[in-house]
Amino acid sequence: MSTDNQKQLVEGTATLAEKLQAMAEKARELAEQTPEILANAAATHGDGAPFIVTAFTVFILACFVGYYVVWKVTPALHSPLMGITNAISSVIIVGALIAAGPMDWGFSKVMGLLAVILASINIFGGFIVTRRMLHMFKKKG
Amino acid sequence: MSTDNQKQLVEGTATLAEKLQAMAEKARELAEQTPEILANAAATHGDGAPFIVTAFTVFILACFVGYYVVWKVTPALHSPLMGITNAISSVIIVGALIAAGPMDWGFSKVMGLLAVILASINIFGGFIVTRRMLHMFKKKG
Amino acid sequence: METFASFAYLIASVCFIMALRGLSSPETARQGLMFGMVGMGIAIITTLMLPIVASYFWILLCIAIGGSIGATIAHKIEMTALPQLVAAFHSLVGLAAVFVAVSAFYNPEAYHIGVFGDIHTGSLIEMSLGAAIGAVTFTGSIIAWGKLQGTISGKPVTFAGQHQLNAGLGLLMILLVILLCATNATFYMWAIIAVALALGILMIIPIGGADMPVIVSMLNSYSGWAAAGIGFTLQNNLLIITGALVGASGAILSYIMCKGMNRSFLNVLLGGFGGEQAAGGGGDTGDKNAKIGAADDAAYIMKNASSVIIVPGYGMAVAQAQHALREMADILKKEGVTVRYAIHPVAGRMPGHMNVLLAEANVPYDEVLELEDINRDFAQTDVVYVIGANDITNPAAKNDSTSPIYGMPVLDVEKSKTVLFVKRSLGSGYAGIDNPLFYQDHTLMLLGDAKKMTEDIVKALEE
Amino acid sequence: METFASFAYLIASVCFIMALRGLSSPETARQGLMFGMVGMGIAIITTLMLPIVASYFWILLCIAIGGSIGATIAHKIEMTALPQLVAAFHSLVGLAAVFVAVSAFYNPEAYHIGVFGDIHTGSLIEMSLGAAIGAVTFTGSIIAWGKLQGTISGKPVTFAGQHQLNAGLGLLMILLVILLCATNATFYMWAIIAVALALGILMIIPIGGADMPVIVSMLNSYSGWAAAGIGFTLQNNLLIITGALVGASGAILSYIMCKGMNRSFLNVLLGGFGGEQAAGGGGDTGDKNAKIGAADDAAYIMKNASSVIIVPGYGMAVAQAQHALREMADILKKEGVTVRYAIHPVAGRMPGHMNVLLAEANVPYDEVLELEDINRDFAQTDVVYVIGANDITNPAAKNDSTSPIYGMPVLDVEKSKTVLFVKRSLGSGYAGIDNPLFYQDHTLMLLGDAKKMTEDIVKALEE
Ligand SMILES: NC(=O)c1ccc[n+]([C@@H]2O[C@H](COP(=O)([O-])OP(=O)(O)OC[C@H]3O[C@@H](n4cnc5c(N)ncnc54)[C@H](OP(=O)(O)O)[C@@H]3O)[C@@H](O)[C@H]2O)c1
Ligand SMILES: NC(=O)c1ccc[n+]([C@@H]2O[C@H](COP(=O)([O-])OP(=O)(O)OC[C@H]3O[C@@H](n4cnc5c(N)ncnc54)[C@H](OP(=O)(O)O)[C@@H]3O)[C@@H](O)[C@H]2O)c1
Repeated sequence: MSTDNQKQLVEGTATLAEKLQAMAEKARELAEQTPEILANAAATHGDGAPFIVTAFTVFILACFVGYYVVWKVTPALHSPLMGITNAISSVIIVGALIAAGPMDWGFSKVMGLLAVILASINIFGGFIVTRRMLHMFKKKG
Repeated sequence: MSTDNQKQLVEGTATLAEKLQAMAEKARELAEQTPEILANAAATHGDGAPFIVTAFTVFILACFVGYYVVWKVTPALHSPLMGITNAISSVIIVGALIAAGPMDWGFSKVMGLLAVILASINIFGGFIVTRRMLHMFKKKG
Repeated sequence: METFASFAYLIASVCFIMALRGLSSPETARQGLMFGMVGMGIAIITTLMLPIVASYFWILLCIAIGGSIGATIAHKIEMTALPQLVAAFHSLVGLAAVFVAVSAFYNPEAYHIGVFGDIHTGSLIEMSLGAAIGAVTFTGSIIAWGKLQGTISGKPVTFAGQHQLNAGLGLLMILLVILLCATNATFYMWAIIAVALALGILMIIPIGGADMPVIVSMLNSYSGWAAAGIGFTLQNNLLIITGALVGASGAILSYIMCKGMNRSFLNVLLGGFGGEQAAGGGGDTGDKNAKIGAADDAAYIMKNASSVIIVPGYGMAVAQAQHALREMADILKKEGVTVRYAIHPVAGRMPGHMNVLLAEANVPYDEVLELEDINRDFAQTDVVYVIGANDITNPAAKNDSTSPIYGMPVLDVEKSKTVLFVKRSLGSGYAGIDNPLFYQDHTLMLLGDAKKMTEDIVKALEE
Repeated sequence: METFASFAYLIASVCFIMALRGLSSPETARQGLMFGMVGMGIAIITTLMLPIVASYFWILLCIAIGGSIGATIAHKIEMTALPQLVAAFHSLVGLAAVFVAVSAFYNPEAYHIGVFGDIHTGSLIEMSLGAAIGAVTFTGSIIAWGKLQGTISGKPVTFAGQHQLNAGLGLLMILLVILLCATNATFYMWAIIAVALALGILMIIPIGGADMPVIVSMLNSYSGWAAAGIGFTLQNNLLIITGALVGASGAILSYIMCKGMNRSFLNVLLGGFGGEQAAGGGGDTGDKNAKIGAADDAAYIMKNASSVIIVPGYGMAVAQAQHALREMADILKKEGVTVRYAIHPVAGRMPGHMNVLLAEANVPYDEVLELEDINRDFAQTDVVYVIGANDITNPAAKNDSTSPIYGMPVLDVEKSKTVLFVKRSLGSGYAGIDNPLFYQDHTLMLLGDAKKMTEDIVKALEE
């Protein structure tokens, strides 16, 4: 019985140790997950609102600003307006640069570089053509 | 020896169990901390920008919107404009309500309730007086 | 829940924007007001539904108390007392902002900005800024209210070293904010508030009573910025947006008034301008002669005119003559006379003051025209009926470069065939300067209270 | 660093707002352009400084390549080819958006939105939306470019079941987005792009060439919304704000054009309107007689007039007659004739088209007036010189309720004493309807190319 008992105890201890290890692993996992949880949580801001809500707030306000600013543009300058908005809509070059940024090559980087070219055409083309238009508008005399 | 052994084993198991519990507690603590870490992390959003930057973005855009919206108000309605802005500036009642919200009394809650009274006077007073003004503006005939 | 709340707050913000947008024309204004009320309702209900708000009884009681006080005041107030009322209301917003900042300071956990005694520095700065602006708004508005109501003398109170004192207090405040951030001690919080309260009084007391409208607007603007500051502390976009809207509104109205008076904002703020009505000017009538007329003469002249423009000013508000004026206009219109009203941007004592009073007397708003829309028509007008206005018609603003109001836009009433001036004396107006129009050949002075005189004219017309 | 970048992006956003704000008057427009360029510079440099952007060589090379292509095109292009150019540029923005979305899909780690094969659902939706809108913008703009350039026939291409097909493709797209979110499979991403490319073609092909300006603006708006969508994915406020600005701008311009043509946006989108120039109308001249004149007659009439209003239209752009026109105006002005230009909101083939062409010919912009500012003056004008315009002068829009352009605001040229019409035939304009003005007594038709005719008039005037 004592040997049995011993065996049982030993076995019990072993399982305990195993469980312990499992638990420790879980704890480590939890600890490891924390940054990830953080990363997820990072999508929310202080008020507990996820990024999407703040982003949406920014979006709505920007729409109001756009509405007022554009209605104030004098009709005579509607063509330059198209030129400028064309140029600034190429601000997605920001996304393209991030894609093209990493050191190592890959499909994603190639796509990014292509986007950089396209956006650059637009930026330079759009601003220059607008400048050409605006330089023509002169006051009397 | 066998009893000794047994005792040792039992003791070993006990310490193991204790350690296990300690670990479990730590894990629980970690789990408990997570929301706090989250709360801290929450002050930043996905892009890594702290709340203050996004808030500032919102603020700047709102200033633009305010600028355009207010300039569009017809001069004849400048008095009602003062009435309405007076009423809506009492939106700090939101902060007052949070201060007055908790179950248990305290200095902070009393301050909050006082602020609720003041803001309410303004909200009702401001909107009603504006309504009185606006109701007087009539079209010919 | 948090996401839901944030979305609800966003909707409330949009409602507030739409509310101001509605004021772009009288047709949409009432709809705008609805938006404002709905937005406020959404904001309050959403906040009440937040988990942190657990006890309702006292809150609802306080809203009920505040609401009934506000509603009673708003229903009872005379339309002529509007400028004071707005000032009084602003003082409340200011005080509420102070209370919120203080309770956030004592219970920062509720707003997730740290624990008592260890609040994030950024939040501390925002909080003390909110409290300071709120406190300045509070006492400043009380002084403004007093000056407008007449409880406090409208005379500018100036003393030596005034601006130095204010600057010193301002520096002290900055120092206190730094100390507060460093120590988190409650003492500094209260000290900041105390200094701000004093500053509010000291800043407004040297400014003349008639400049109060600009000050009220400025304080309106401040209350907005205070709300925005607290919005940063509470990380609440609704407060930030609304604060910015209100801030912009107050700033723009101040700007419009300053431009209407052709004075710089700084000039107003430094104070010392204007005092009791008709302080000077009235005396040097010496060699000049004004033609004094009676109600009968005025009635006869207007009856035989084909077009009349009425120019109301502060005196009409004081005398509450708007109803009598509308009656007079009605009779004239029945006689076939074209009657219109010309409103100067700073006529009266607050922006849009005249418009509200005329609207109160049921004058249709399409007969009421702004300066730039009607100024050219004076030359083709037979009679201008100036009632209780003075500075806004003074041609010295156009042709006397030494005049303190030189450069201020004025209504060209002198271009019409006959000018009738209703006021109690040949004294000057708010700017305290003489008006050469009184002594012109085609001007007839109708001396007397604006309401009484207009009623007499109505009687004469009815005969 | 991240905070710094966010602040820099905020400054760039404000620059873009100021850029559009500058366009509110020609005086501030160049300053606005500066703001735009500075903003873009800040945005690019800030991004390059982000830690994730590690390799510079290829990036700078690509910017240099793209920049020189763009600069060359922009310098070489004729001002008359502007509408096409804008369309072509839009197609590039669209394609760039697709590329960015794709690379975000293949390398989501770079944007912190998950790992390849396991991207957050929200980001997937935003990403596929951005890609889809980008793809539609790409092919749609190419078609628009082709139709404006003349490479593709301007005739609306319609076939049975067209709208059903488009609706079906739209539904398919929604299905694909759902599948993409469920499986994260690359196939669906590419399928979405393919469907969107097809949709871009199919949506624009049924729309007539002359409606392309509205479409170009609409696509401009789309490219803005695509940028905003990608801004949501990248959690970048700069992209969101700029996208909203561009989106609003395109939408408002489309709205203005539709209102100027008195058509609903839906009516434009459904297509089938308008085709080759002068498709119909020209035939039924039957019993009506138009007075045909020569350059000498026109020169004589204008020389003896005291005021002339020039109404330019699409024909002036086609003939590049703006320089000759300016010369003519100069001579007339020297003879003491008042010369002004009247611009209809939809004259030509893009908003502000006429203004740019006149500015190119050095016409001072204060002589160029918008419809609402000049329309009342036609009655007091001796001669109206309509050059290459047609629909925008057609009185049928005012008095013939059966006309397809009924309700469209038009220039009241018929109220002047004499109307001179420069065009190549008695054919109709873009709307394909007859213009009763040609057959009026006080109208003189000057048939011929706009440039040639104007030069002849200049010669006749110089003699
Ligand atoms: N509206 C604003 O927002 C605002 C803001 C800041 C400053 N202000 C200033 O306020 C002034 C407004 O010009 P204003 O022409 O309306 O007013 P004003 O120049 O102050 O003239 C008002 C005139 O009304 C007369 N009056 C007073 N009570 C009267 C009564 N019961 N019956 C008849 N007449 C009476 C006074 O003359 P008697 O004493 O002879 O009767 C006085 O000359 C401007 O100088 C402006 O700069 C306005
Ligand atoms: N601006 C925009 O943004 C926009 C957008 C969408 C639609 N549209 C539409 O475009 C039209 C604009 O009106 P519009 O009056 O400017 O143009 P229009 O009605 O299309 O008339 C242009 C006229 O110019 C003549 N023309 C063409 N080439 C010429 C040449 N080389 N020399 C002389 N004449 C020439 C044509 O007549 P002949 O063939 O007889 O020479 C034609 O009748 C409106 O119907 C509007 O709805 C404009």
